[in-house]
Amino acid sequence: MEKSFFNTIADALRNWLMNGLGFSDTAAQLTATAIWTLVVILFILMNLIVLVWLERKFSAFFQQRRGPNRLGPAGFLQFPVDIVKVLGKEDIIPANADKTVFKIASTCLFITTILAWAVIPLGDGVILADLNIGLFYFLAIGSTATVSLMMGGFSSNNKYSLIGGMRTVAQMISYEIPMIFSLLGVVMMVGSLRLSDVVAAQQNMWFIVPQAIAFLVYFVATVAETNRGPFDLAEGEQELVAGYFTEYSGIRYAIWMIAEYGNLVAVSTIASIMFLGGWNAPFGLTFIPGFVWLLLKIYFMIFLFMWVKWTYPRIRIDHLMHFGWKFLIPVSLANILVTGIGIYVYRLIIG
Amino acid sequence: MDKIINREALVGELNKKFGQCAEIFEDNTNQSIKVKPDKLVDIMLELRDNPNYDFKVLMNLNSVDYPENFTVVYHLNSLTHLHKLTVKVELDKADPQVPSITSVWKAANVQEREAYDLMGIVFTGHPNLKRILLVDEFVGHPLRKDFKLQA
Amino acid sequence: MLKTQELTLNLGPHHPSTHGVFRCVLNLEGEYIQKAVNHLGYLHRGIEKLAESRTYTQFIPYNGRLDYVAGMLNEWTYVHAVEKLMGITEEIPERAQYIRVILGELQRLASHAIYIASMALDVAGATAWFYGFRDRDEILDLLEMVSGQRLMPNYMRIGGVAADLPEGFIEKCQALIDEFPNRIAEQEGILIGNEIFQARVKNVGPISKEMALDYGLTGPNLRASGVDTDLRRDEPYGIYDRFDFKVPVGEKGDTFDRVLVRIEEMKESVKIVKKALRDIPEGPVMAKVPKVIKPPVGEVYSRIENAKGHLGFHIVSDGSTKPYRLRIYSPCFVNIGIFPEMAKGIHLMDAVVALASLDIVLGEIDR
Amino acid sequence: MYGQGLIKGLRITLKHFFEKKITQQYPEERPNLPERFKGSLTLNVPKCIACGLCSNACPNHVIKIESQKDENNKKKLTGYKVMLERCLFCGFCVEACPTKALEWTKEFELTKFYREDVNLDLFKGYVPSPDDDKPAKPENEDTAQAS
Repeated sequence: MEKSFFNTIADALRNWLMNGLGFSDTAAQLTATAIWTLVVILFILMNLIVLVWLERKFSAFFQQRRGPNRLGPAGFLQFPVDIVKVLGKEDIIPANADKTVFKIASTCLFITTILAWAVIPLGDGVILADLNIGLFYFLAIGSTATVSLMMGGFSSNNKYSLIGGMRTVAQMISYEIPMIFSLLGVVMMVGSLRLSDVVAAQQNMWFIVPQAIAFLVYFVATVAETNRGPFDLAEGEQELVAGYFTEYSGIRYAIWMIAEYGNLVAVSTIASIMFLGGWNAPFGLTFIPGFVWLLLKIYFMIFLFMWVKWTYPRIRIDHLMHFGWKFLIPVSLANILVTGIGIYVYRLIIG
Repeated sequence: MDKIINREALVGELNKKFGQCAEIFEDNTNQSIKVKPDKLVDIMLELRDNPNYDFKVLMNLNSVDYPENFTVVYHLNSLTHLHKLTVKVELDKADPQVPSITSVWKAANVQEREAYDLMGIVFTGHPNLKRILLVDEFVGHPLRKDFKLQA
Repeated sequence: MLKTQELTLNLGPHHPSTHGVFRCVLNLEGEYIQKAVNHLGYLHRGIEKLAESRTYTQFIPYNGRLDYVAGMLNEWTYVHAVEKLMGITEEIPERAQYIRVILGELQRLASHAIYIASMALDVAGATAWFYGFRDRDEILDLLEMVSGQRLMPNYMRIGGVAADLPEGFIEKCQALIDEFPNRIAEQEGILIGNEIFQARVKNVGPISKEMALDYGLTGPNLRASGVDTDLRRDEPYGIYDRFDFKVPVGEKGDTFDRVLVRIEEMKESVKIVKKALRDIPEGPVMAKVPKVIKPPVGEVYSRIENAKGHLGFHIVSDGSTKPYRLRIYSPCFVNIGIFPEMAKGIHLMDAVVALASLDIVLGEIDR
Repeated sequence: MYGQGLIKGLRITLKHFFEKKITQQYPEERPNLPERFKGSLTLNVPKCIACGLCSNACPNHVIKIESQKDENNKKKLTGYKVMLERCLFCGFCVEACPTKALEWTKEFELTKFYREDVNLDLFKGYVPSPDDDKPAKPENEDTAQAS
């Protein structure tokens, strides 16, 4: 039903481009893709507005405060106004900084975020490119984010930024591995890397039930991947002021934030798709469209992220490394082993 | 109230050990002795390590600009006997020099630097005798009475 | 040719976790500190010199500017020193003594609440920070009710206190004190019991007993290193001999012990305030002291157990209305002297925690 | 068990998440200030006998009093300035006042755009002439109002 709805729009668009405007087949495809990309960027930006507001509101609520409440209903318009403020700020580039790298670093991170969004479905068939290696693509693109953070840290000509950048690299490379391993269990059960297949396989049971440990490992690893508390060592404001983006100001700083929140939404979406049943409605509540269910699940994940961030103190870098390499990776490997045995036994019984 | 240490006995023993270096200093607190600067470190070590005195804590290190001399005042405290002692060293107005007691108590390190900074007393043998509160280029020592205050 | 070199990092004076304008130059090998050098004095106001041109009474408000999170205790220290110099410690009215104990212990609670809160913030636990400041703010409301100011109360006077407790104070204070154990329990739940926090603070910056005495640490920092000393018990000033309280002592002297000692001390303070509120008598709050304070010629060194350690005043009087020399022995100033020793060889993240655990207040360090 | 503390922390924050919030909505909701609050200063001019005790009590000498002798050889106030920018808000002046003419107000929003505006001119400009036997009247009604 929904698939047809979105597909109808896409088909109508393509038809209109080809027949109405006389585009060739390739041109029409390209234009439709471009429009989709814009929609994705718009989606990220819309999410960002909600997320920044939510982050501030939630942190305030956890701390018995009220949070922003001046502009718009419950302070909802605070962030758009802040964006306008940020646009008006001076773009400061430190002396002796590596200017080119400094300038493009934040944009690079933003690009990787958008690229990762290409394979993330937002509903049945609501996807830019339903690749058969969708998950693989997402993880591969996600790991390149490290480079842009390093670029920001190195080019700023600031010792705090440098240490922050180094920490990021160490942390993100370490936590990439348990994150991938935790997703492998699901992939093994489904037998496909295509995200729509994963969702389809969860019609009857969400994978959080058989893969609860994998979900926990994934959750912890993504907290580290997105540089959020208690693993926000890269920013480490208590000792590193702001880590790799200490020297950024104005719109470049805003782009860092946009990309970070875009990443947060992306990993939450992946979590919802891989473990929480994607757009499948629970308890047979199918009258609510799948798109809404997915959004609810994403925001549930985001609430979890924020809840954890605003409760725990920051972990120390060596503990972080020990935790990643000595605990999360063995656990996720064991999970893969158990899953494999489980699948083997299941097949043996079913025949 | 503070426990008062038997100063006569203390001074007698110090004098016996280090040769005429300490005397009772009469003031309203009844717990002060006056020592000669050149034997200061030895006396402090004795006061710290002799179990009869056991002054493990340097409570305070002060310097006072009296009209006739500079006086460095050491307030000592014993955690076991709970008695106190004030050791005073009187220094020459023109050239205030006193041996540093950082080797006895490390707590004296910052306090001696402060006394040097604000009162201009030179602690010989101090490992790092630099200004601590004021800027290095500051001229004069503000806590001296001849320091001119500017509004 | 590849080579490595030490990284010199300027921590401060404008840095989020130096608790003010404290500057520390760190030599880093990777992220491990090889050498730390303290630089103080960014907040130096010359309060000791100012005292020489103020009368004994006029100097009272400046005490709040020393340790600005424990103003009431600072004022108490000063007026106690002057009273000792004048020999009128026995003449302070009962009610004033009780008021001093109540407000002093409330201020200690507020100061320790800030300690726990800023400790939380230095390990990035922003929520526990807010809870700590919320608790502290409620205490400050009480102090404001009594003295009219939150931080610089100027309430203690030589010979008593400025005014009697306002109407309704006892009830409000009672309500807060009854509630306070829950607040401490909340901090214990969100911060102290948290495994991440424990991993952050355990075995960080340990100070042995000998080292603590050598470096002249005082107060909770010294007790955390295992030295059983508390001026309130050992040399009771005011009416502390009437109160029965435990003195918490740590074992290892690491950062976790320093936090725990303060948490336990808060619990004891709550007990003391409770008893004081029960026993407080009616009566005058000011002894009969001359309008112009003229202590006899002489000197006094008096110290009391401040929230940060032993705050001492060495006052030299020449018989005039103004002190001849007034020396403030500031616990923070001496405690910070141990930081370079603590920081040697530890991680940058730990150094921040170790610094926070010393409970420094720059207003008192730089005076 | 390892992890208990983590769960307890989550429980505490979640409890506060749904609790009533305690922030004061400042500009709309005025703080409930106690009686003894030390805000700005106010001078009840008719009560003031220009004795100068407040000026003497001040540690920072922020109070400047000008007075003239009238025909009965009594001091009369002709000017009262408080350099609030140097004020410690200690309250010794209010305590020293023998006639309770000087008092605290609960006004605490003392920030001004220009530095000079911070200082208070509690009484100025009224120079009594010899044939003027009426009691001194405040010229600046709003700042010198008796509370």
